[in-house]
Amino acid sequence: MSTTTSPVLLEAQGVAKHYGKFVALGGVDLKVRANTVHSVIGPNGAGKTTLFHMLTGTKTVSGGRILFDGHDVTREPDHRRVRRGMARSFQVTSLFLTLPVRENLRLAAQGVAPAKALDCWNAPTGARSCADTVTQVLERVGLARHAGTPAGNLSHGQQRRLEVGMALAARPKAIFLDEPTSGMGIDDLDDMKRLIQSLKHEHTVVLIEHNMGIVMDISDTITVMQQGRVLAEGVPAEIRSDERVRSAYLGNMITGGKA
Amino acid sequence: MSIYLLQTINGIGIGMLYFLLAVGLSIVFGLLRFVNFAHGAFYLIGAYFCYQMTRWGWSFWWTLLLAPLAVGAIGWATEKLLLRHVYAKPHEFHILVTVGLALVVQELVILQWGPLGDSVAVPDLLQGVVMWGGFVYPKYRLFVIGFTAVLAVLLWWVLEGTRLGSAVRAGSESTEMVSLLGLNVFAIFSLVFALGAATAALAGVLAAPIRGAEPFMGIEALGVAFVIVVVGGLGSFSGALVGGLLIGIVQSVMSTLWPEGARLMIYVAMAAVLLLRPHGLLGRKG
Amino acid sequence: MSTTPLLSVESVHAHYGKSHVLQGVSLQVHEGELVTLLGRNGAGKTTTLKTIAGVMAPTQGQVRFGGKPLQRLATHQVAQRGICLVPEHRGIFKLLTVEENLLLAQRKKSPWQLQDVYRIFPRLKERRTNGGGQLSGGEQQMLAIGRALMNAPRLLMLDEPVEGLAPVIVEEIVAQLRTIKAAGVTILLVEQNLEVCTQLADRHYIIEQGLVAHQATNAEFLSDDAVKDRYLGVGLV
Amino acid sequence: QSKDVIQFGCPVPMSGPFAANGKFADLGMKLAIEQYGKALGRPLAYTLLDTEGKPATAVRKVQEAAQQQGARFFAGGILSSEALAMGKEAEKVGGVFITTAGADEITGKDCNSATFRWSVPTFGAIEQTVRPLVDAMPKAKRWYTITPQYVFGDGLLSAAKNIFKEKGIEHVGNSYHSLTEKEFSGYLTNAVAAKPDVLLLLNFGAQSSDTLRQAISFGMHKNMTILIAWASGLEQFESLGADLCDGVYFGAQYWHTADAPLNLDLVKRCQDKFKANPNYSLAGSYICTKLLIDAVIKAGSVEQKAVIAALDGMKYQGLTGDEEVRKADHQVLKNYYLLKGKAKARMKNKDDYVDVVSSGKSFLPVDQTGCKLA
Amino acid sequence: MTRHSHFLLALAIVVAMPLFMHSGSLASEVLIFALAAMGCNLLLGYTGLLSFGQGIFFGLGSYTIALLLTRWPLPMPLALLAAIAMGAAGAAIVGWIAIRQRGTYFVMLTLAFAQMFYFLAYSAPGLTGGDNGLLDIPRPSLSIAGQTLWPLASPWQYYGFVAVLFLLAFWLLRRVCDSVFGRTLLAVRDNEERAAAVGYDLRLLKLQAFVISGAITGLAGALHAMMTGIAPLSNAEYHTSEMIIVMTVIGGTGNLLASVLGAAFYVLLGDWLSTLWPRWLLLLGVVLMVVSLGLQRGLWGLGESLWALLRRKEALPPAPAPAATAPNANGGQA
Ligand SMILES: Nc1ncnc2c1ncn2[C@@H]1O[C@H](COP(=O)(O)OP(=O)(O)OP(=O)(O)O)[C@@H](O)[C@H]1O
Ligand SMILES: Nc1ncnc2c1ncn2[C@@H]1O[C@H](COP(=O)(O)OP(=O)(O)OP(=O)(O)O)[C@@H](O)[C@H]1O
Ligand SMILES: [Mg+2]
Ligand SMILES: [Mg+2]
Repeated sequence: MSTTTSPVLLEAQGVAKHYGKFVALGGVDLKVRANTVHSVIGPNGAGKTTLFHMLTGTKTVSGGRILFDGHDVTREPDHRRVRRGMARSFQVTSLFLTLPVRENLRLAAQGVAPAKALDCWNAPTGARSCADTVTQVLERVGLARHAGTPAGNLSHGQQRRLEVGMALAARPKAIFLDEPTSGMGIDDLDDMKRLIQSLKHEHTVVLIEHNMGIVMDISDTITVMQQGRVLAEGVPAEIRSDERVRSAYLGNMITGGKA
Repeated sequence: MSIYLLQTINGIGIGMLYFLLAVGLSIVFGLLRFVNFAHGAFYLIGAYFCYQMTRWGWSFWWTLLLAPLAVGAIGWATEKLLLRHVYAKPHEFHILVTVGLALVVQELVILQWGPLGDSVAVPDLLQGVVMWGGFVYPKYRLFVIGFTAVLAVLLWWVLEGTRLGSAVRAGSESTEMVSLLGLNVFAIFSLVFALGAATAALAGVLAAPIRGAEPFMGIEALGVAFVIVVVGGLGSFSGALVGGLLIGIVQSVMSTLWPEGARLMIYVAMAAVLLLRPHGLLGRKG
Repeated sequence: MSTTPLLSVESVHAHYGKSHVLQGVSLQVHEGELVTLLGRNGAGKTTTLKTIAGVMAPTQGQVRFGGKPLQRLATHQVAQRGICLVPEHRGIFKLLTVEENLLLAQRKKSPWQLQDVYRIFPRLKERRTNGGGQLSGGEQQMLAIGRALMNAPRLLMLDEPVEGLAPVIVEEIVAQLRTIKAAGVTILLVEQNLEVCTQLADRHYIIEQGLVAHQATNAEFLSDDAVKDRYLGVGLV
Repeated sequence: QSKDVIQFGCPVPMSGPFAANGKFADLGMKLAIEQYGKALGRPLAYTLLDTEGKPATAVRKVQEAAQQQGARFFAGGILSSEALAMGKEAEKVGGVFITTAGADEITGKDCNSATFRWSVPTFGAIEQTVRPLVDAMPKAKRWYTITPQYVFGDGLLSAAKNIFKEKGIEHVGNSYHSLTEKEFSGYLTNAVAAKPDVLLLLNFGAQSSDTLRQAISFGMHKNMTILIAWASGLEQFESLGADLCDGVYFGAQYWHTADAPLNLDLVKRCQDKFKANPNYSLAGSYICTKLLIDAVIKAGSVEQKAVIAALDGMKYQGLTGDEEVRKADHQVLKNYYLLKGKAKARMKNKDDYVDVVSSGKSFLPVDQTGCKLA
Repeated sequence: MTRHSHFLLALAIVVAMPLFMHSGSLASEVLIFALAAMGCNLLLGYTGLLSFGQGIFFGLGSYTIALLLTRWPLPMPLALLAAIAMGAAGAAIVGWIAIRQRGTYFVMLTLAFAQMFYFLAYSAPGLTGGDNGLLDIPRPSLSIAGQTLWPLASPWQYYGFVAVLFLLAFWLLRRVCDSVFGRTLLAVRDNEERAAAVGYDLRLLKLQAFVISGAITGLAGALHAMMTGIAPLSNAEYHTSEMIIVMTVIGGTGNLLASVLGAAFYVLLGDWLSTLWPRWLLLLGVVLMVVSLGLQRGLWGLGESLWALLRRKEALPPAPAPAATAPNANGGQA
């Protein structure tokens, strides 16, 4: 794999987050190379989601720097970072519940050029409807049949897929997926795995996931976090055999997948 | 004594009454997540019950006990008959129904007692003033401060120290989850709403000897109560206390500093607090 | 098993507005059993649990608990009879601290008290004064289960309890569910993680488009790849 | 309704904080209309228009009544703002409007040909209350005022200040407050600290009642004299109760014991019909309506111009004795009363709250009112 | 229903009102408050912002036109434009600060601003006339180069003028609501966190919604001032904001025509009830409670359900609720 050769797209330097006295992130360094799948794993509460919040700008950092695509984005709000090519999915499903699936995706696609959203004259038709992107994403996440259904009426699993679709629709350089498979049916896991794997041709994927079956199979690099710090980093094989990771996180791998 | 010290003491007196007026609004908000525009109406009924009962020759002290109980019962019934059916609807509907309720109560009061206001005598025991140096202060207002303080402690214990309190806050987030734990969330709602109404009525009873009973006192009281609740933090018990005292003192001190602007300053204070501390002085996030 | 089942769902139908989601689901759970409910996304698993818990009213059919019908009971009344649901979105109270969340569910007669929950989930003890809204996803899941235990359930219904949990915690929870089961609590489990299911369950129901399409004991299920493939799409390559 | 009817309008607040005034004003107009029944051989009728105390609503309702019912004669307008606005509108729709509101602009800088005013302006109210009191209490040299901050309050205040200056009285302080204020303890604390001999309240209605109530709870009636310059009379005493009124001075536009033939007649009619004495709102509305009807009869026409001409300079036996409509500014010249509350024990009947201390007429000369009628 | 049919319905209402109503002022008031309610709806129904500040913009509009037509005389159309601009500017300021807050705090903050504006207006009598308000606002005819195009003196003439402006505003607002912007607002209403995460600058979007809403409310305020000839302090009262919100909610949110319906219902009902009984507010209160208890989506929702029922029974000609309410509410007194 070209893992070690491709350029670094995203770099975090000593990123920290404090909630009052509580240190959620205690200085995390991370380098994500372009067109790879970079997984972040770790026990519950290790700070993975918090790290995502920092990287995508959902919340502000308490310390450290974030470089994306050659720019220092540490102080930029989330909507700016979207324009630079970041998109994310949420661990806790977050959709436009009363709007149809198609409209959810259109809005996500349109978010890359948010200035257009201030257009109060033209209806979102023709070129403004992002129809191609939306149709593609609908196919990709398997919701074509539900394109007209309000997102709030989808089942949990369907909502999870839409959640991933929302990130895809922005056609980002880097896509951040926070537990995309949680709540997905067993039959969908393989689909999702294939989907994520295929993403790295066009995007860079940063993935949080507890399903080792997926993580171990598709990751180019894995970063293991514990208590707000990086515990280990390496290729899947290294991580699996790391004793510290095993005791802190993997256990006996009853869910360890087939890999 | 300096005039500002006098005004501060007076401000505390006003503030305690304000606290009582606002605390019910605050807990009801904390529970139902909606702004109860009918809160002033309960204050209004409280004052008129006090007027009516004292006119029947009952002692003020009985009134102080019975009027809040009666209004609490009305609040309880209102919640069951009316508000329960709009919980599931958006905020606008909550406002609509309570605005309607406030109108109905106000007009019923006019029908029953006429559009003119009426006075309520200060109970004999508390007539007259206390003098400190050059400062006079009505005994009755002192009593209000003391009484409200005791009540505040009591309420604080009920709301923060008991399981009822957690159930109330939990219910404000998800009624479904609370009932999944086997608690009758609707009974809790009724109870708390009744409590809110009763505190408002109590404020009405206490205010009646100071301000009389008058059909439009509810609207004015509501405006003040909103400000206090917002300044203190929505749903926060101690916030209502701090907010009430702050607004009372601001109002009182401003009546010396810049009397014309006393009212304006209340709202300026509120906007300032909201900009600096978006969730109010003691409000919780969420 | 000829005794009356603890829980019996009798051809229950349920609707969301016009969409007919449950089309006659029937199932039984006996005292002390651990039964799973499997099925693809949108099959109606969650809806079934909701109908049992009284969150949704069935449009047809009925649910019996301990032989008595639960019809027209409010959710809290159902809960008071000993049915406790841990919903898929966990339902943590954000404004309450971890400990307040637990205490709210506390019942005096429950064999699981605060200290027991903290023993099972030490992480919760560490974060006991934190607001529920500040917990990580996994911590919330632990809290939800702990809270349910303090509610002294006779029937514990878990909707995807290990979703989003670290493998070590999953192991932990599996172990704990075993203990809970051993303590005599009947469990109805909805879970996508087959490994977890097969480790724990006595029996399985597979639900498809609002109907029970298949049922099997654990042993039967384990040996029947065709069923797994057909209903769950487990590509057993 | 037949074209024949002469339509009157009674635009008053029936809802909102001034609903009480509206309620009695309605009775007053009804009494007058029923008493006459017909004018110029045509039946009289009136419509009650609820202004809700809002000028915009008042104007719209006047427009509507004029358009739909052909109403041309309006008596009402309790609040200054609504009265001013309706005066303008009445002129536009070709009608005539008489009011009892407090704003001096009605017969001052905003006067117009179609608008008349029965109530005594602020100047006269102060002249007939502050001056007699100053004369009666030469030792009371320190006065404190509490004033609502708007034109009406300022009118009263400046008239009072003139007298203070003239009589060498020390004005030891003034507290302005807004029109929505209910809590006066702060202002009263100021007042107590200034140690005045007289507390002069220049607010009116519920606000003056609240101020008085709170002043008495501060024990102020014990060590100073309290004067409410613009009280509403009977209705206010009823709402305050005799205990609070005892020893307090009030200025009033009308008092039902006034010894004037028309008043005796009105009192009798009210007693017959409502078993009650007329209060200011009722009496004001009655006399305004009566003036309009009399003018219509005198003019022999319902034309705006003719009726105005008939009213101009009209002299008549009014509720307060001899009254006159001053042609130059359309102000009615009438008495204003200084009343003093008495102890409950001394009350001879349930409405006998006060003794009349004095009464008289004081009006600014026309050239000082600012009114220029075309 | 398509966007054209909505516009046609609005047109039908405008044309129908003179046929059923006796008072041009009342009819004008309906349209004027319909404008204000539509402005409110853009915030409430499309953006999810319950603004108690609408009275500010209404008041600003009326003060502006009053000053520009009396003190610093300007041609009327220009003065109207200025009132719109003032409404927009006021909304920009209030919005800029208020949109930092969400939910109930937002409601409360706008309420605080409304009260502040009231007291400011109250204590600046030099500019606003204080409690008396500004009087003697003329209603000059619409003229170009001395040539009178459209006299506005009589109530019905004025109604025509208001109606044209109303239709124009309705058409423009519909465009706004159907535009990319309007659709994005719906997303903001649904889920702010996600909207920000997919790239939208919430502040900018909300601010723009506020400004549009303020402009249209300012227009309504100006038209109202011209109608009554006064710009009273009570226009700036909290009560005005409350009334605008009540109209919007009664009508139904998320649909402009519903606001027209709500305004018509509220204005006509109030006008009618107030002739029935002095304690008519009691009846109004009952109506408000019934609407909030019984109607999920306001009167518009009710109308839609009835319409669906009718359509199922037989293909009747369109008789939707708005046109039907107007004559009824008024007919009682005529
Ligand atoms: N707003 C907050 N205030 C205080 N503590 C917080 C807050 N948000 C998160 N935390 C704490 O920070 C820690 C890290 O949380 P985070 O959500 O990043 O975990 P995670 O690694 O994503 O876990 P999981 O796998 O369970 O989702 C947790 O212990 C959580 O309780
Ligand atoms: N609130 C709702 N309104 C309308 N339809 C709904 C709603 N919730 C669920 N549905 C529909 O009902 C069906 C069953 O949903 P349910 O949540 O029971 O599925 P599930 O088996 O739990 O799926 P998952 O594994 O994805 O959680 C789905 O097709 C879903 O689209
Ligand atoms: Mg996480
Ligand atoms: Mg489910």
